[in-house]
This record gives sequence, structure tokens and C-alpha cells, in this order.
Amino acid sequence: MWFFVLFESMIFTAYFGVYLYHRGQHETAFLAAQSHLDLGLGVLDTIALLASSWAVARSVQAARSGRYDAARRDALLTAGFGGVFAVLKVVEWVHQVHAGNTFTSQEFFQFYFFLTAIHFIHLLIGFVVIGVLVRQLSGVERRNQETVETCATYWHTVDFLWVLIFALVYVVR
Amino acid sequence: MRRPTWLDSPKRELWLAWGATVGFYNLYAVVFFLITRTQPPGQPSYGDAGVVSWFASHHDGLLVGMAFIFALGGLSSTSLALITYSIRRMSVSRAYAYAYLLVYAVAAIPGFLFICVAMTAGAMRPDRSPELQRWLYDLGFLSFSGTMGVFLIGSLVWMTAILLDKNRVFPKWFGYLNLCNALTEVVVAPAWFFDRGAFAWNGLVAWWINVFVFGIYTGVFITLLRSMIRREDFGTGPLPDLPPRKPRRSPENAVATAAS
Amino acid sequence: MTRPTAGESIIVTSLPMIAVIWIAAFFVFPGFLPPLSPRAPSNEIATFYREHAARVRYSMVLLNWFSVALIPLLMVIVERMRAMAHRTPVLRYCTLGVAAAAPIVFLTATVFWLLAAFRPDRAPDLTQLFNDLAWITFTCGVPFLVAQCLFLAGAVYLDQQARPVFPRWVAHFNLLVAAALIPAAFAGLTKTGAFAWDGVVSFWVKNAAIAIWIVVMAVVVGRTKPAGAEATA
Amino acid sequence: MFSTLNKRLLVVWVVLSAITVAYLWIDHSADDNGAARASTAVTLSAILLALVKVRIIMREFMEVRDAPRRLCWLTDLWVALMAVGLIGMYLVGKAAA
Repeated sequence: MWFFVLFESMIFTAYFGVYLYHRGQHETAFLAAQSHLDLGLGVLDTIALLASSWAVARSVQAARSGRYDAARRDALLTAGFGGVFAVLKVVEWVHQVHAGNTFTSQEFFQFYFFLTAIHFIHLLIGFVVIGVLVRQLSGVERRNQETVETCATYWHTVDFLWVLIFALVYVVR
Repeated sequence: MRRPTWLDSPKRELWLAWGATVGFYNLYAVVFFLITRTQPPGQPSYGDAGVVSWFASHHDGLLVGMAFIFALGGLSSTSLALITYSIRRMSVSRAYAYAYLLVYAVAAIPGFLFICVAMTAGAMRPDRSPELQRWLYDLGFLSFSGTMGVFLIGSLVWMTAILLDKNRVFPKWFGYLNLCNALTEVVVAPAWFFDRGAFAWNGLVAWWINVFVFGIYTGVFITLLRSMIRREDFGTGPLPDLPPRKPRRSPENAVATAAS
Repeated sequence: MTRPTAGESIIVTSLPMIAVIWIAAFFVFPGFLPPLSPRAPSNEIATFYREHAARVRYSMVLLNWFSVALIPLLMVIVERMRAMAHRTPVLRYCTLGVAAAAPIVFLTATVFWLLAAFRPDRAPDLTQLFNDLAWITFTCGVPFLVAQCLFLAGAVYLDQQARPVFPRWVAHFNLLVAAALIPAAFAGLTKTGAFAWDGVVSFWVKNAAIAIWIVVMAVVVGRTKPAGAEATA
Repeated sequence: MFSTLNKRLLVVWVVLSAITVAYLWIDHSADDNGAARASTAVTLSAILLALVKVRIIMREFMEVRDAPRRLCWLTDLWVALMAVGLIGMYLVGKAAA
């Protein structure tokens, strides 16, 4: 799993690098387009996803100490916070599209939609992973700490990739 | 004439298929990167005149290179046969093996057939109206780059099989590499929206990063298939580790029963 | 290891009927006798489709319907490969991997021909484009057939047992057919001579090789005993 | 034991959220009377803060803290490489503009 974490963050670093490079070339255009984004919403997104990460970390520790019911509760909580993030994201997309900022409208929004969408795909896979986690924790014979930790590691990856996207897309000047 | 010993090895079919796989990917790379120079791709932003001069400067290479693919492209089937075999060797349902085989059997059509036809048609008649030449140019590159769904689903099928497998056919990290590959395949789709920039069909994101990952992926799976063949014991349980440096050949069951 | 072989004879014996349809369509299509020249200017091509639109449509619809008719025979061959003395099913998977692709190539060619004849009064350049695409797909589109012959030849060579499923000459024959098909892949390189798409090699040799392959393989499959009949395993 | 670990996770989350909220302040202070302005300082600090967060997530949430030394070392190397890559591309892009 750590192979995935490192390889995937390498690919994302490449995407980010391309984005920052293009940004450096057309700073004013990017800034003007960026001002359409709501930083507050981004902060809320980030905190929701950080909370989901926190919940899944709790779940791992609970599972380790044999408290599987608590672990399952925390896993469901993870999915819940992830759901909040997903809803906020979709709301933001709809808002931007209504404001006329689409994938093809400006260079900044190409990258905005690309990065958020590819991250969203990771998030959707993450829900499948949390499903696996909950299933693991539910069946007595299926409980395997290694799988639990692998699932959590995937979810944390989704989280820290978002932390980077948030800083790069919403905050960077 | 003495028969080469490998011909009596029970693994001869596997080695033949593996050799053909290596041959095919080398041919593919040489044709697309060196002979036709269609990789890295031409500019999507070319106007009519640009496309005509692109065809003019690539004329001979296109015709010769695509002809080689027309002649030998069918050998691509050997790699998917081996991968299908690898999934069959795992402790998962054969549905995964057959799903992989069929998904990738479809892949040959967008994977090289359309670009070969379109580029040959363009190069054959350079005096065709520039507007139509441009259409052929778009057909070639977009069918080649813009149809990644088969590779997405195919990689996910293989990934799932590897992660569920208990026979240690492939290391788990390779399962995750399949996921990385699948996720970089989908980012080519923006090529349908842009004719310049990072997301166009020759862009940094849609082409360079994707080809970089695909190159690593291909190299890795060819190497891993090799070690799978070396480890194969024709059983149904976990695959043993690699044999010691100098493996002793086992002539028994060389011409054994047909595999079911 | 005995698998049911019921119905295989229907597939094999239905082939002559399919062959009749193919041959009929081949003669109805006005562009095969003689094959349309790649040197013809676009006006000539446009005139051809204007004058022969009906025959192009009837013949190509027929070929479009029956382009996949060979797959059942291929699957019988794949079933026979089961009984070969192979340790692994890899060669069968190889054959399965190309079995569907070859008919799809042919199907694509018929679609281009039909498109060319659908609106014969369009600009001649466009009709010529469809005509080119059809001929290139039809003539050069041999990769899967070549691979199929190579896989089959390899399978027969490796089938080392007292009573092989197919006689050894079948392997030589398949290699020969593959060799006859390969030059057609290079038809894009020239518009004149034997290698052009209307030339002796790219048109006559290639299509004759395909026809002979079908006939010979049908006879071979029909005459060799099915896998279930002998206890090889 | 269990509750102290849980407390630690909560503290980590609070710290991460606080850094996130700090972005609001950075953003606000960089504004030129409400108009957005390009700023290398903001860009660099945003990237570095994000990487600090990534490292905290790896260390605490992903439990690299208790992992074999090699993984600690590798993840730190990765964070450093990301920093070099991102800041490098940003500066190259600016220089090439």
C-alpha cells in the first residue's frame, strides 16, 4: 500500500508542478479566475476531510485494541465526513458552472476542475475502501488488522492529496 | 539437428508467448516513437496547412511504420493471453480472467487499428483536400489517445484479482500500480476538449505523465510475468518463490496431459 | 476431459452455405472485379459509386451481416486446441484474443463502403475518402489473421503426442498463409504494381489465401476426430 | 492507554484544522484593499504549510511515527521532494513568463 501512496503522490506532484508552471506564466489571469472561488468553502471542505481522516485513525486504534464496535462506528463516521466533503464539492461545482466557470472556460478552471475531479474519483474509490473496512470489522472471521490499516492508509492518502490541492488551488497567489 | 531443450520444457508455450510479448512491445515502441514519429504526437492546434505539412514530413515513416503494425499487431494478443493465464492461476474466480481477456481483445481496435488506417489514408494521398487531411489527423490521434476506458476497466479487473489473490502470483504493490495506471489513463479524456495546453492530446498531463506511467507499468508487468513463468509449478496452491540461480530442468510432464 | 462436441458438425457443415453468400457478395460488389484502382481520381470514384450505388449496398449489407460468420468455426478450432498436448491454455487465449478482432476489421471496412454509397451525390473528395478508408481497412487489416495463423501453427507444432489433433502439415500450411497475408499490410506504400491494393499480391494472393484457409481448415476440422472421441487425458 | 492515544489524535486534528483556518488569515493579509494580488511569499508559505500538514498526517494519522525507520526516512524524503518539485516548478514558470 505504501507503494501506492508514494507512487500516487509522485504522479500528483507532477500534476501540481504542471499547474504551478502554467500559473507562473499567466499569473494575473489565474488570480482573476481564482477570485471566483470561495476560500471559506474550501476551508470547510478541508476540515471535513481532516475530520474523516481523524475518524478512520481512531477506527484503526479501536480495532487494534479489539473494540470492533467502536471501530465500526468510527469507520461509518469516516464515510459520513467524506460524504459531507463530497456534497460540498458538488455544491461548489454546480455553483461554479452556474457562474459560467466551466472546464473549458479559462485555464485556471481547467486545472481546478481537473484536480478536483481526479481527486473526487479517488474519494469515490475511498468509499468502496471504507465499505471493505466496515465489512472487515463486521464479520468476526474476517477481521484482519493489516487490511484495516491498508484501508485507512488509502483514506489518509485521499486526505493529504486534498490538503495539497486546497493549498495550491485556493490559497496560492 | 538437436532439439533445443526449452522445447521440451512444460513452460514452452508460456515462454513463447512471453517472447512474443517482448517482441510486440519493442516493435510498438520503435514504430510509434522512431519510424512513424507519431509519439510524441503532432500538435492538435495545427490548422489545415500545418496538418498537410505534418503529413508531408512524416510521409515515409507513417506508411512503413503502420505497415509493420498492420502485419504484426495481432501479436499484442500474446500479452493478454499471459495476463489472462496469470489471473487464472490466482485464487479468484475465472470470471476475472475471461473479463480481462475480452476487455483487452476489444482494446486492439482503438489501441492501434484506427490510427493505422487513418494515418495510412492521410499519407497515401497527400494531395487530398487539407480539410479532410485534418479530419484524418484528428481521427488518428483522438482514437488512439482518447479511448482509454478499456485500459481503465482492464487495469481495475487485474488489480482486483491481484489484491484478492492468495496464491502470491504477483506482489501486492503491483496491484496498486494497476490502480495508478488506471487513474492516469482516465486523465487523457480532456484531450477531447482542448487543442492546446496541458490537457490537449500532446499536453504535459494528457500525454507525458500518462506515457511515463504507462511505460513504467508495461516494463514492470513484463518483468513480473517473466518471474511468474519461472515460478510456475502448475499446481493450484501458492506459487513458490523463485528457484535458485541454476534451476534444474525437470523433463517429466513435458508432454503431459492437456490443461483443462 | 471429455467435453460435449454436439453441434460442432452443424457449424462445420453450414460453412459451404456461408461461403456461397460470401462468394455471391464478392461478385455482386462491382469494385472487386477488377478491384478499384487506388490511382483513380476522385471524380471517377464518385461516378463509380453514383452508378453502382445499389450493387455496392446489397453486396456490402450481405458482407456486413456475415462478417462475423467465421467466429463459430474459429471457436471449434479453439475447442480442438484443448485436446492438444499443451501444458497451458495460453495459445488458446492468444487465439481467443484475436478471434473477434479480425471480423470487426472487416465489418469496419464494409461500413466505410456503405457510407461511400449512401450519399453518392456528395462532394467527390469525401466519397474518395470513404473509399480509401474502406480499401485500406480491408487490404491492410490483416494483423489478427496473421497472428491467428501463427498461433495455430505454433499450437500444432507443439502438439507432440502419438496421435496429434491436427496433422503436422496444418502448421506448415498456416505459416504459408501467414506469409501470403503479410505483404498486403504494406499496400499503403504504393499505388501501382503487385503490392498496391488492386495488385496481384495485395488483392488476389491475400484474398485467395483467406479463402483457401477457410476451406482447408473447415475440411481439417471436419475430418479430425473431436477431442471427446479419444482418451488423450 | 487507549484514551491517551485517542486524545493525541484529537489534538492532531485540532492542529491540522487550525493550520487550515490560518490560511484564511494569510489570504486576508495578502489582499490589497480586497483585491487579489500575486505574492510569492503567500505561495511559498501556502505550499510549505500544506507540506507540513501532509507530514503531520503521515506521521500521526498514518502512524509512520511507529513504523520502521526506513519508512520514516522515505516519507520525509518524499515530502522534501514534493517541496522541491512544487516550488521549483512555480519558480521556473515565473521565470519563463
